[in-house]
Amino acid sequence: MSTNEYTEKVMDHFSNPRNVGEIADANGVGEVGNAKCGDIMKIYLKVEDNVIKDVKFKTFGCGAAIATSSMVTELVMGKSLDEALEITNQAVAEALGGLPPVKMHCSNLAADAMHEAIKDYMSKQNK
Amino acid sequence: MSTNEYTEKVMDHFSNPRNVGEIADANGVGEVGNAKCGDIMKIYLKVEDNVIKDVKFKTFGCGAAIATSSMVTELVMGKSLDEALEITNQAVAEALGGLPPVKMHCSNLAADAMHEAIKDYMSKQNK
Amino acid sequence: MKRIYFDHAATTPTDKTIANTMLEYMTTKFGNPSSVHSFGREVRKEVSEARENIAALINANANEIFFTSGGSESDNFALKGIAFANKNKGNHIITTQIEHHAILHTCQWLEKQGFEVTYLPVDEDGMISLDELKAAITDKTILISIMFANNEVGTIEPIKEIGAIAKEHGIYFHTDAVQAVANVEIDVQDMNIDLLSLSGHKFYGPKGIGAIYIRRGVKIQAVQLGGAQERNMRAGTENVPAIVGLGMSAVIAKRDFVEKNAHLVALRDKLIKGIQEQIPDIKLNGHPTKRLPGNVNFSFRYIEGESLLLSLDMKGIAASSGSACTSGSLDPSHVLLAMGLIHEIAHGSLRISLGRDNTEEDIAYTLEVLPQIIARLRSMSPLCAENSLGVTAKECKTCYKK
Amino acid sequence: MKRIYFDHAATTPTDKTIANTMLEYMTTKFGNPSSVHSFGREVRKEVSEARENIAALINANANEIFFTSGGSESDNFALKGIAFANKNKGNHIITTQIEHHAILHTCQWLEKQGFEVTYLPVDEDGMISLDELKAAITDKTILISIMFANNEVGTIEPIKEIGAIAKEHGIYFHTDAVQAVANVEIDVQDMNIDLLSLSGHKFYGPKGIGAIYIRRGVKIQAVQLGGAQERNMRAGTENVPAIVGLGMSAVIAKRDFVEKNAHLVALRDKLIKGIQEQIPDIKLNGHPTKRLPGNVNFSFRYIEGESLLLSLDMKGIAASSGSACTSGSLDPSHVLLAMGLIHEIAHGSLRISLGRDNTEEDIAYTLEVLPQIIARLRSMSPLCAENSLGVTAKECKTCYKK
Ligand SMILES: Cc1ncc(COP(=O)(O)O)c(C=O)c1O
Ligand SMILES: Cc1ncc(COP(=O)(O)O)c(C=O)c1O
Repeated sequence: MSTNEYTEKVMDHFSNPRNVGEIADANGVGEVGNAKCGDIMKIYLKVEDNVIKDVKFKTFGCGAAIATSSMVTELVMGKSLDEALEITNQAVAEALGGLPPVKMHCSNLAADAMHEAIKDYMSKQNK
Repeated sequence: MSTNEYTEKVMDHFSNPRNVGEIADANGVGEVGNAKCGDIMKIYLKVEDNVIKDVKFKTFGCGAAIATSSMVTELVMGKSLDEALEITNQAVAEALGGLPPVKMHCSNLAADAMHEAIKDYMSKQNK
Repeated sequence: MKRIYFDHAATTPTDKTIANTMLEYMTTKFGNPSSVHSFGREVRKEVSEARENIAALINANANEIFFTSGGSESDNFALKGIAFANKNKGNHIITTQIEHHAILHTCQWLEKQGFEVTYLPVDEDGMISLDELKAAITDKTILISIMFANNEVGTIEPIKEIGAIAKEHGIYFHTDAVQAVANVEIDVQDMNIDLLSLSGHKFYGPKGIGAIYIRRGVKIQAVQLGGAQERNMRAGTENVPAIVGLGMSAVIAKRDFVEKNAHLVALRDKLIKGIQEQIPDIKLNGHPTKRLPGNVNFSFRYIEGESLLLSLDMKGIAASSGSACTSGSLDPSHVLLAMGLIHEIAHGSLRISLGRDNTEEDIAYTLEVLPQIIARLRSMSPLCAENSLGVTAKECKTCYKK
Repeated sequence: MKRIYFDHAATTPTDKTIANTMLEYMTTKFGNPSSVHSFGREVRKEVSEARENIAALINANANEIFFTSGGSESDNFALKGIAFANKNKGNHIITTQIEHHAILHTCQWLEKQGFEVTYLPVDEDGMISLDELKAAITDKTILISIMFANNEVGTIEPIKEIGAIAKEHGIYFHTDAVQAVANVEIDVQDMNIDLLSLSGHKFYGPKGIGAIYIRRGVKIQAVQLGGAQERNMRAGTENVPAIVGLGMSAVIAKRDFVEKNAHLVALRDKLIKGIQEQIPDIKLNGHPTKRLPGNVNFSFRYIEGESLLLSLDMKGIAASSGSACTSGSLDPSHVLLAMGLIHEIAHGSLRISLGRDNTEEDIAYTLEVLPQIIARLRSMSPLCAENSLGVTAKECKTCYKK
C-alpha cells in the first residue's frame, strides 16, 4: 500500500542529511536505540545561554532513522532548550510529511536522542 | 491429460452409431446398467442357426456408452454365438482404440449387454 | 465452423485490454511490491489501486480485501481460517447441500478435525429456507457459509436475510460469491456479509487470482503461511500482473453492470422460452426468476448429459452439464439431487451459461440445433417412452421424489 | 537513469516469449481443461505438455507433478499434506533454522496442532550437519524438509546425502527448491527426493504459478480442497496460461542451463572479488563455493541494510537485504542470525542476486558506486571505529558470537 512509501521529504533528508557529524566540544550528547534493533541515533549539542547553537548527529539505521535524525537537527537549531524539549517524535514525523506506519515505532527516535542530549547537558550543568 | 480424450474411432461411433434401434421380432434381448449410474444399454438380437443375423442397440449414456454399444454390434454382426460370447468389454474398448481410464468401468458395458442378450436367447431356446 | 462459447460459468476469456496490460506487468513492471527498490515501488501503487477497485465492487474497504489464487483458495481460507481461529468459541458450521465442492469438501475435512457441519437442504428451486437456517443455529455455531448464487442452476440465495440472521446471532457469515460477482449487486455492508470469496476468471479477469473480503475485526487465521504479504494474511510473492488484471476486471464489471446484465437476461429468457416451446419432457432447473442473468439449466428426460455435450460440441456449441461422466465420478450433480431430481433426470442436464459476447444469433442457432440433437439422442434411448416401435417400452419415472 | 535489476532471487521478469504465449491462452485459448467441449479439449494437451516439461527438469514423471499457485503453496501443501496424512505414523518433523518462512511458519503452525519440529542449526556458511540430522531422527519422524538452496545467502545444502539418510530411515524427504530450480542440477531419482517445491517467477516463468513434485506412492492429503482438478490433489480452475508459461520456463531453463549459469558464476565471482578488494570490514555470507550461481551476499559493518538499499536505488541499482526494516519487523534475517552473525552485522547485509540479463558493465558500475555509498553511510554511523574526529569513538563488537 502506498502508505509504505517514504515521502519526498524523507528521501530528501535521507539523501542530503543536514548536520551530519560530531561536535568535538559538544556539551551535550544523547544516544538512543541499539544496534540489535537496527537503529542507533547519537545527537551532539553545543548549547550556549540555554540556546542550541549547534547540533549534529550520527545514525546507524534505516532511511527513516537517518531522515528523522536530520530533521530533528533542523528543527532544534537555534531553539531554546525549552522549545527543543517540546519537540516530539510525532512532530518530527509530521515535519517529514509522515512516515510509513511500520517505521513509526522503531525508527522514529530522533527526538528522544535530542532530549537525551539536552538532559546530558543539564546534568553536566548541575554538577 | 490427453488420456482423457476420446479417440477418433470413439467419436465416429458416437456420431454415426451403427445399428441403432430395436428389432421388432428379436429373439434375444439384454439390458445392463441402470439410469442411476447414468448408463443403460439394451441389445436386441435376431439369431438364426446360432448365428447373429441382426443386432441393434438402444443406449442411455455418455459418449463412451454409445460408442461401445455401436462397436459391439459391429463386432458380433454375422458371428456365431460362441464367437460372440468370447468378445469382452476390454476387446470392445480396444477395437475403439482405447477409452479414457475413467470410462473403463462405468461406461464399458456393451459386451455385457450383448452377453445378456445371448443368454436371453438361449434361455428361451431351452424352454 | 463457427464456435459458440456457452460455458462462462466455468471460465471466461480474459478481457483483451486486461491481458495486454498484464503483459506489461509480466515483462517490464515485473518487480516484487515488497521490495524497497524502484522496481518494487513502481508496482505498489497499482496493487493498492486494484485492492480499492475490488473493494468498490462490493462496497468494502480496501484494507478488507486480500488477494488469493482464486475462488477455491478463498473458500478454503474462509472456512479453515474461521474454524481454527474460533474453535474455543464453538465447533459448529452451517452451510448448504448445494455449495461448490470448494466449500463442501473443506467442510467434510473440518468434520474430520472435530467440527460439526449442518448441510441445509434446499427446495426444488434450489432455495434455502430461512426458518431451517434459524433452526440449525446453536450456541456452538461459529460460521454460516451460504453461496450467493449457485454455479449450476443459477439460483440466488436470500443473502441479505441470511446476513441479518447471522448478525442477530453474532455468527460470522461467509458467502461464496464466485458466480455472483459482476452479475448481481453486492453490498457487504447492507447485506451484513463478514467474508466473501470471489474469483477473477469468472468475470473476464485473469485466471489464478481471486480475493477474499474479510470484514475488519473478524477473527481469522491465515491459512497459506509464509512471508508477510497481504498484511500477514496470505503468504506468497504477489502475483502483480494478475492483481492488476483483477482490479481492471472489477472496474469493467462496475462500469458495464447494467448494460451487460440486461443483455444477458434478454438472451437468457429468449433461450429458456425457446427451449420450453420446442422440446417436450424437460424441466428448467433453478429458480424461475431469482437466477443469475446468464444461467440456463434444463434437464432433458431420457438422455445423458455428456452425450448431449458432445453432440452440441460437434455443432460448435460449448456448454456444460452436471453429469457424472464429465467429472469422472458416477454421481450426478449433487445440486440437482439436493433439489429433488431423481438420478435419471439429473444425469440429463445441460447448463448454458451466457457471456457478454453472446448474441441473438447464438441463441437462434442453438434453438435450431438443440431440438434436433435431443430428438436424435432420445431416439437412441431405451428410456424413452416413445420408442421407435411406437409403443411405450417402459414407464418413465417421474422427475421428482415427491 | 539506467536501472540495474539485481533482485532475481525475489522475482524475475517473465520471459517475453512466454508472456506473449500466455496472452493467447488468456484471450483465445481460454477454455477450462476440465470441460468436455472443444474450448476445454484444445488446452488439455498443453497442460499435460507443461507437466512433462516440468517433470523433465527434475527427472520426475509427469504424473508426479501437480500445479499450485507458487512456492509458498507448494511448501504449505508438502508440510501440512504429509503431516495430516501420516500422523498415525508419527508426529515429528525435521527442518532447519534457515528455511523460508513458508516452511518455518507452517512448521510453527503444525507445532500448535500437536506436531513436534526440530529446527536444525547451520554452521557459519549456512550448511547443515549430516550428523546432527541423523541424531535428530526418532521413530516418530515422518518428514525431513530441508531447502535445496538458501534464498538469502545462496548456500546449497547436501541434498543427495540428506536423501540417502531419509531413504535409509524410511522417512519422507521434502526439499524447497524454489531457489535451486534452473540454477542447480536436480535429479529427484538420484537424490531420493520425495517431494519438491518450485515457483515459476523465480526462473523467468509467470508469477502465481508453481508446482509440487510428489513421488508416486507418497502418502499425502490434499490441502486446497474442492474440485477434482490435478487428480484431486489441488482444487481450483486450472490457471492454463500460467501453466503453459511454467512449462515453457522449464524448457528454457533446461536449454540454457550450462550457458546461463556459467555467465552468472563469472559475474558473481567478479563482483565478490571486486567488493572484497575495495571495501574493508565486510563479510561474505554463505558458502564460498557451494552457492547459487547468481548469489552475492555481504555484510558491511557499521551500516544498516535499508539505507544501503535506498542509496543503491538512488543510483539505479535494485538489490535486497535481510534487514529488519524491509520486512516490517525489528528482527534481522533469521538466516544470518542462525549462521552466527550478531544483530549489528546481520542488519547491514546486502543481497545481490544476478540474472541472465545482467552484464559485465552492471558489475563494473556497481563496483564503482557501492564503495562510495558504503563510505558515505559509514561516515554517518556512530558505530564506525574511524569516526570523523579520527579517534576510535567506540570499540566495534566482533562479527561473531564465538
Ligand atoms: C460457486 C463457486 N465457488 C468456487 C469456485 C472455485 O473457483 P476457482 O475455480 O476459481 O478456484 C467456483 C468455480 O469453479 C464456483 O463456481
Ligand atoms: C526458498 C524459497 N521458498 C519459498 C518461496 C516462496 O515462493 P513464492 O513467493 O513464489 O510463494 C521463496 C520465494 O519467495 C523462496 O525463496
